[in-house]
Amino acid sequence: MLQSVLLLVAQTTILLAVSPLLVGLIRKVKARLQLRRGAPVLQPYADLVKLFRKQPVISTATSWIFTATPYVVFASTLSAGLLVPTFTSQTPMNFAGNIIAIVYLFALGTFFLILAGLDAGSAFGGMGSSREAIVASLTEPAMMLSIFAIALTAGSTNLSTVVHKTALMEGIVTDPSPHLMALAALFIVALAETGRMPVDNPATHLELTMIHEGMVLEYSGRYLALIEWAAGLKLAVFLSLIANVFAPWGIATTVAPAAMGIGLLVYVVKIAVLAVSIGVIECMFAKLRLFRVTDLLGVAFILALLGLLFFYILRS
Amino acid sequence: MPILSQIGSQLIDLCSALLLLTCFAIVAQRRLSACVDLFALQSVFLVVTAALVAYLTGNHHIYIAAALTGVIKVVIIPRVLKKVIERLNVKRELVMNVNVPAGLLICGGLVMLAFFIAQPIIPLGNILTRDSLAIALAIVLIGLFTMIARQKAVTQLVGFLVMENGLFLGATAATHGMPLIVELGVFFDVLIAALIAGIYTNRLQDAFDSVDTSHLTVLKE
Amino acid sequence: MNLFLLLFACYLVGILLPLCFPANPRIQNLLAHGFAGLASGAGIVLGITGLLLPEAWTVSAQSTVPFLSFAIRLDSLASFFVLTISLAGLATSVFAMGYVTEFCGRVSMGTLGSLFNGFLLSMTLVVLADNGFFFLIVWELMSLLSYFLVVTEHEKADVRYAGLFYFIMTHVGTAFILMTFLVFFQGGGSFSFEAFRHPEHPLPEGMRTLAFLMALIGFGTKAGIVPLHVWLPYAHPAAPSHISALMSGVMIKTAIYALMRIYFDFLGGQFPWWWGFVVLVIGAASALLGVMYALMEHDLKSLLAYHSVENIGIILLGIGAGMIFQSYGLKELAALGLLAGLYHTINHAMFKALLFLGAGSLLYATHTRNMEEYGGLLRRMPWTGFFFLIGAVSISALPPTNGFVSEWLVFQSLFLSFHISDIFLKLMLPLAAAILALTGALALVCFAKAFGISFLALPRSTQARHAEEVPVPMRMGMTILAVACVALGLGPMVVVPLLDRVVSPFAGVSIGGTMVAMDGWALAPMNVEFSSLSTPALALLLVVLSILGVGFAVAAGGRVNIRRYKTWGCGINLTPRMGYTATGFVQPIKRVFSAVYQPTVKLETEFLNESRYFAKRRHFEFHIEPLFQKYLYDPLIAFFTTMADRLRIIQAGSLHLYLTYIFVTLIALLLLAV
Amino acid sequence: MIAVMVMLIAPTLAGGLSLVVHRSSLLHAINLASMGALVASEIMITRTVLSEGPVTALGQFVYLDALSAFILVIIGAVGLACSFYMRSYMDEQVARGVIAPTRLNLFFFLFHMFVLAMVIATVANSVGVQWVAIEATTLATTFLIAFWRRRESLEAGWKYLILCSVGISLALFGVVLTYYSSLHVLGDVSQALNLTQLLPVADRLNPHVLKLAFIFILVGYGTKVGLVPMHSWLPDAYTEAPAPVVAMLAGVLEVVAVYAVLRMRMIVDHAVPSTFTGGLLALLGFASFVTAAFFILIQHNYKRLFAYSSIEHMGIAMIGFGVGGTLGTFGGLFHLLNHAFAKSLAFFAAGNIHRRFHTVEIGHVQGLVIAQPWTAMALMISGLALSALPPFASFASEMQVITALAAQGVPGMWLSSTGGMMTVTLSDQFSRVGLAAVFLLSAVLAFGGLIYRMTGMVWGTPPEGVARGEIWTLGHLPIILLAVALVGFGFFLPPPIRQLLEQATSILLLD
Repeated sequence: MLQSVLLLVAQTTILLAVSPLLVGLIRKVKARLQLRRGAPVLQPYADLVKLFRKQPVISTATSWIFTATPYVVFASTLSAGLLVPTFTSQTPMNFAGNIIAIVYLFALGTFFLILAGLDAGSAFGGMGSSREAIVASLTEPAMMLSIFAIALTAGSTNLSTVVHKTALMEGIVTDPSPHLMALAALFIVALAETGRMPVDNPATHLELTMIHEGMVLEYSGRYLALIEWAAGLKLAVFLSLIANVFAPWGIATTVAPAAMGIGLLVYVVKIAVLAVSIGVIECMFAKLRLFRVTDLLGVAFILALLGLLFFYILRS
Repeated sequence: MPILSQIGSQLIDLCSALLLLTCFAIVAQRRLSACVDLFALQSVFLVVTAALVAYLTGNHHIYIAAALTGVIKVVIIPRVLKKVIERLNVKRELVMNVNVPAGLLICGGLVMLAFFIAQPIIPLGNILTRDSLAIALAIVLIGLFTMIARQKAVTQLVGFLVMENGLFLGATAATHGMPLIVELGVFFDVLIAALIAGIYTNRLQDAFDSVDTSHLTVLKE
Repeated sequence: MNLFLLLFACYLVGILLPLCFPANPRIQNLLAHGFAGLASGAGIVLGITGLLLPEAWTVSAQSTVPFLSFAIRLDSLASFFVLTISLAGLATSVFAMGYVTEFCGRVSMGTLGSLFNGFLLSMTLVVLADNGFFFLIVWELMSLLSYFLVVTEHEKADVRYAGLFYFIMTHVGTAFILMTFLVFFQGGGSFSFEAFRHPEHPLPEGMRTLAFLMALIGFGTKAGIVPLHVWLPYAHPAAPSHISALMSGVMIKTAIYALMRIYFDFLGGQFPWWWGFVVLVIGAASALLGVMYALMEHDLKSLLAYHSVENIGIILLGIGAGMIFQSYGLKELAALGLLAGLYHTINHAMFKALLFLGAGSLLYATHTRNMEEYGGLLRRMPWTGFFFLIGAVSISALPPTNGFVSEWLVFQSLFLSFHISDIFLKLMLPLAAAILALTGALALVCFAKAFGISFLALPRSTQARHAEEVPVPMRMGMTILAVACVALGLGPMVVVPLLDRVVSPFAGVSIGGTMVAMDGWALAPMNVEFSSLSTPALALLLVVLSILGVGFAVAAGGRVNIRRYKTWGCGINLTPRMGYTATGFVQPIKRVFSAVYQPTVKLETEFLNESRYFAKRRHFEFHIEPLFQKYLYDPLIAFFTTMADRLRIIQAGSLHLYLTYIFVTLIALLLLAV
Repeated sequence: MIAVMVMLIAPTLAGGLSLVVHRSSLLHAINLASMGALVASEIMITRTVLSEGPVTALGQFVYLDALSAFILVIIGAVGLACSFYMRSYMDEQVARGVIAPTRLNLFFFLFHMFVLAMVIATVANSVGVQWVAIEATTLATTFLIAFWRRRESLEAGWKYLILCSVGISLALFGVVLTYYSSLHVLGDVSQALNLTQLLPVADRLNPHVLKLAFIFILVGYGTKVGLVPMHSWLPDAYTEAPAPVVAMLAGVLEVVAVYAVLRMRMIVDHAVPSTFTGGLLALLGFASFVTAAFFILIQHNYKRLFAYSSIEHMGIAMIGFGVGGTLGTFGGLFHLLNHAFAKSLAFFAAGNIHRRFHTVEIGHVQGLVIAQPWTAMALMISGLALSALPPFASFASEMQVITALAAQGVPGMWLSSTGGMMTVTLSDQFSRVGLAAVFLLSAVLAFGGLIYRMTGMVWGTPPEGVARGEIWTLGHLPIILLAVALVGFGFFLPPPIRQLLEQATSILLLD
């Protein structure tokens, strides 16, 4: 009992700590690739602290939904994070929900964000919400199928179980092709869900292009801080999901301190690498038009489906 | 008395044949009053037939039937119809749904049909009246056909009465007369029907100023 | 027994008594809905006891009319549905006490009240009936009474149209149901369900298939499966809102009950795999198309009605999966699928009723159903808003509410398809899962729209500006359902064993024990290995972590008080016209799925005389093509009417023609006979 | 047998009186009295028949069994309802000057003659007398149909007279043939048309003749019943006649004609396998049902609508008799009863509507529920009952018919031709279900048409210049009673009626 509580606390802290770092890292990479010096990697932490201290300004048009949303988003994203194994496969909250639960926890956050975007009654918020709506709804099928492809290989939909088994090389098919396709699909989904290029540009406030930023345009102070942090968390969760599901090597499969240490180290490295790759991608691609995003997500869906097909064909 | 019955059946067949012939005549006839006359003539033949049957079989109540026929169909109804015709001053029927030659052909066909239909049951009849059932059927069919072929109310009425004659022929000749009460009822009904129809034709004349029943097409889908 | 009598008596009194006080609407209102409340209370108890009974409780009385016997059978399936009906019934009757006052003067309270009671009673009897003849009677009574309730406001032409459309469609459905029963009659020569269950001489395969299809069409019409759903979005909104709640929440479920009864009880769960597949496909189609059409609706109640189509689809996904597993002899999985379907059945009954009551409250407060005329209502009607939000969260299947649990279970049963040997189905079921995912996401969007546009931002009309919170009874009614939603969401470990009692007789295996894992904390469909879910834990997590968020805010020690200022509108003062409308909100979706909608947009611009570059006014309208009406129903109707028109010539009015008919008939028959 | 005497004398007496009396209230009183006497005597007869079985009276002239008793019950019930309804109806017509007060005498005289003829047709022992009586009904009603003396009513009356007379005379030929066949078997010629004489020896009669006889009878009386394709007079007549008369025509006269056909069938079935008659009945039944369903779909005149629905329901009943068996026959008889009630209800409602709206166009009638609540209820109930919806009794009877159809199919009818025997079997499992499907399709079509028009009339707001609200008259009493009966019989058949139906069924099944 105590052990799982400790693990829980540990995981929470790690996620909270790591997420701003990832954001900073990506920004740095992009700056470098664009031959700028860019802000220091730790800048996001500073931003958060600052935002927390600032006095929030709330629109007179809004209702309690607007002020409640940041907490809901923060909580839902973080609890999604607690269902994903990070540095150990012994995730204490494993029983609380499988990967479908994670998807729907994210959906909970999205739902309230959309409401908040509408609440202020400005055109920007509405625009952001409506765009977020279409993107979110189109990512889900691809997400489900890719997840299912993974679940099949490990015979489970509980992430920790999947990761654990994969790490111990239990019941894994030898051929990687289904895995790879699912990985590709899930990666695209991750980009879309976390509002990254080529789906959304987190760095812009140009009303024609912004999606996520549009929704949260009216936020300030601690509310904005929470939302920013939640965004970071979401990124972290997705990265850890990808990292641990497809490359679970080195993750701590026991609760031995040593294993833990190694697991932590490996974990940080893994997600850092992924973050860098995202940074690179963001520089390589231009943002797609909203109605081109559907094509991208369609590709993701087809990839996942192919993964499934391959799995069965190779099995039988 | 074989010879007698021989002659009797011959006579009855003859009368029946004459009845049939008058039918053809009615179909061929365009003048209304002539149609009525022909009908009266037919009724006369009918009376003779009935009387013959009554005499030969000795069912005396057929005499009554014959007498009634004489009174009603030879005297009363033709009078009524004549009156109607005079009042309506329509002399002859110009347009027919089926022209005369075709009509005659069809009637011929109907007679054959009647014989064909009645043929399996004729043997049941007694020697006296072999074919009269078939003839009766033929007359009924021809009467119905007349009603279809003609347009004037009066001629339709005549057609109807011809049907009745056919029925009566069947009833008397083939079955030696129905129970008396039935006979009486039938006569009563025929009389009433004819009278009512007469009244109707007058009303139609008033309402539509014509007795051409092909004008009665207000009520339809 | 006594419970049933009590229920029956209460409803009966509720039907008759209000008619005795024609003068006094208030008394009528109280009597009718009071007794309805009592009766449904009894119904709840009856349902629960029925679920716990070891075996079915039956009672029957023979009528002097041949075939007809008033046979009642309370087995676990029936009790489950009685429970569902009565729960919704209780809430709606409480709600109605306040709501019907809106109709005071326009409609006779007595009639409305007794029809309401009769409707509830007939629904209860439908699930209890144990004789085909009796079933048909109460089934048609249900349709008839609901029809009369739909046309309550018959002065409006569209209401009349909706009612007529509904009535005819449901009667067509009944015809198919009758066919089904006639097929079963072949087996036993009797209409008693017992004879249907154990026919003297079993039906041949062809007959069984016929029964399957007929039942699917017949009950599908009532359930509103695609493409038989067309009446539903007309009829449900047209009725008074508490009736819509019952129709959408409960009445369409009686069809689900009947399907379960026929496929698993009468046909003994013995069928080829393609039956289940057909059900699955229909379910998927209904779910997706239902939500898609819902997205384009801006009439709140029609939107909800379309969502009923969607949710019926989800239920059928569960049941269809169950049927497929059944035909492959995978008992546990079959049980899981059915269980998921049933769980979603009661959940949908709860949140859909809640949402309709919410819509009713909005109607009550603003006298309009058009979402574009709402806005900013959350601050004027906080309670209604809160309840509606709960309903919206539940129907969008967001954790930790009840909608999430049942949809999660459906997902599980679809994902477990890899146990099936046939590769085609191995692929099809996950595809269905993907469609379900898309459906869920779109439903989320739709309710984000429904809630956001109606309750948030600025009021877009004077009615919305002056709306007021609804009276207490209405709020109480919604409270009941809201509580039910949350409870069903947090307590699946209690609900699942009860549902297991319903499905185990059909699936032939009990999975209630294995499904509750982690000593009652978590739900584990097959084994904890494969998947597990614990909504209480998730709820706890959410609460704790949001407190954590607050903690951070406090710990950072910024200034606590908030500065209120108007929204940034690029320097112009914010007006309602700047906010997003429902139409605008779904525009991207409309464009992405234009293949389905085939939208036609009309934009007229009236320019200023001075310059061609400034518009004086713009008129924008768009509507989407109702595919099924256009390509399925209209041709059918046209066919029959033209045929009828052709037949007119028979009755041309000519006496000679008529005589010819007789003549020809006579001769034809004579020739036949000789 | 006093009751029989009463039954025959009451209408005669009333008819005679109504020619001499001149106060309308007195006329109505006589009418009610005679109808009351009729009903009372019928109840007595029913009881004796139920207890003692078939009885003959007045020296072989009257023959009463459960079947005829059942028909009498229908005549009595509908007749009584009509005479209640007439009170307000006819008086209003007189008050509005549609008809001269003096013509009331004629009206009532004809009405009583009509009733008398139907009673005789029902109780007559001799097939011949029955024929005479049925012809008499035609003669009595033809003026009632043309009573308003408009052009249309004249046309309708003429068509009715001609078509029915032709049909009837064909029936007479059938009777003649029967007699012809019986001659050789029966000695006593004067009794040779009596059922009491024919039935015992019927199995020795010549089948050929009987077949021909039955066809003539079917076509003949079928015209009276209004079976397609001999139905053509029916819509016109029903549209033009006064409401109470139509109620009688639709409710009772059709039933009596059906009864005549059934009587004949009983004789024929002894000699010929019942599949022959059954096949013919089912054939005409289906023809009527389907055709009527389509015509109902396109009606815009509510009286014609009901007329076609009459054809439809006679078709259903015929299918029931044609399919035969306990189930089908019982259902058919029961359906006759329900239809009589529902249809008279419908025409009462139609009469009220016409008095208020002065139009038969469905399109011009709206908001009935506001203008005439009671009539609206009557219309709705009759409409629902006519489309055989639960909880109305017609649902039960139609269920029995269709169940019989699905369970037995139409027994393979022998189509004997000179080319030898050829059979069409419509009794294997799938074609049975197929037939049931056809049945249901037509039923749904009819329902659609009926309900579409009904609801169009009942709901909405009445047009300008139409008075709102309805005052209670004596005419509402039968409406209520019939409605109650329709609903009640759907759940619970009073034991006497059930026994009557069962015995009648067994009589028709010749066991």
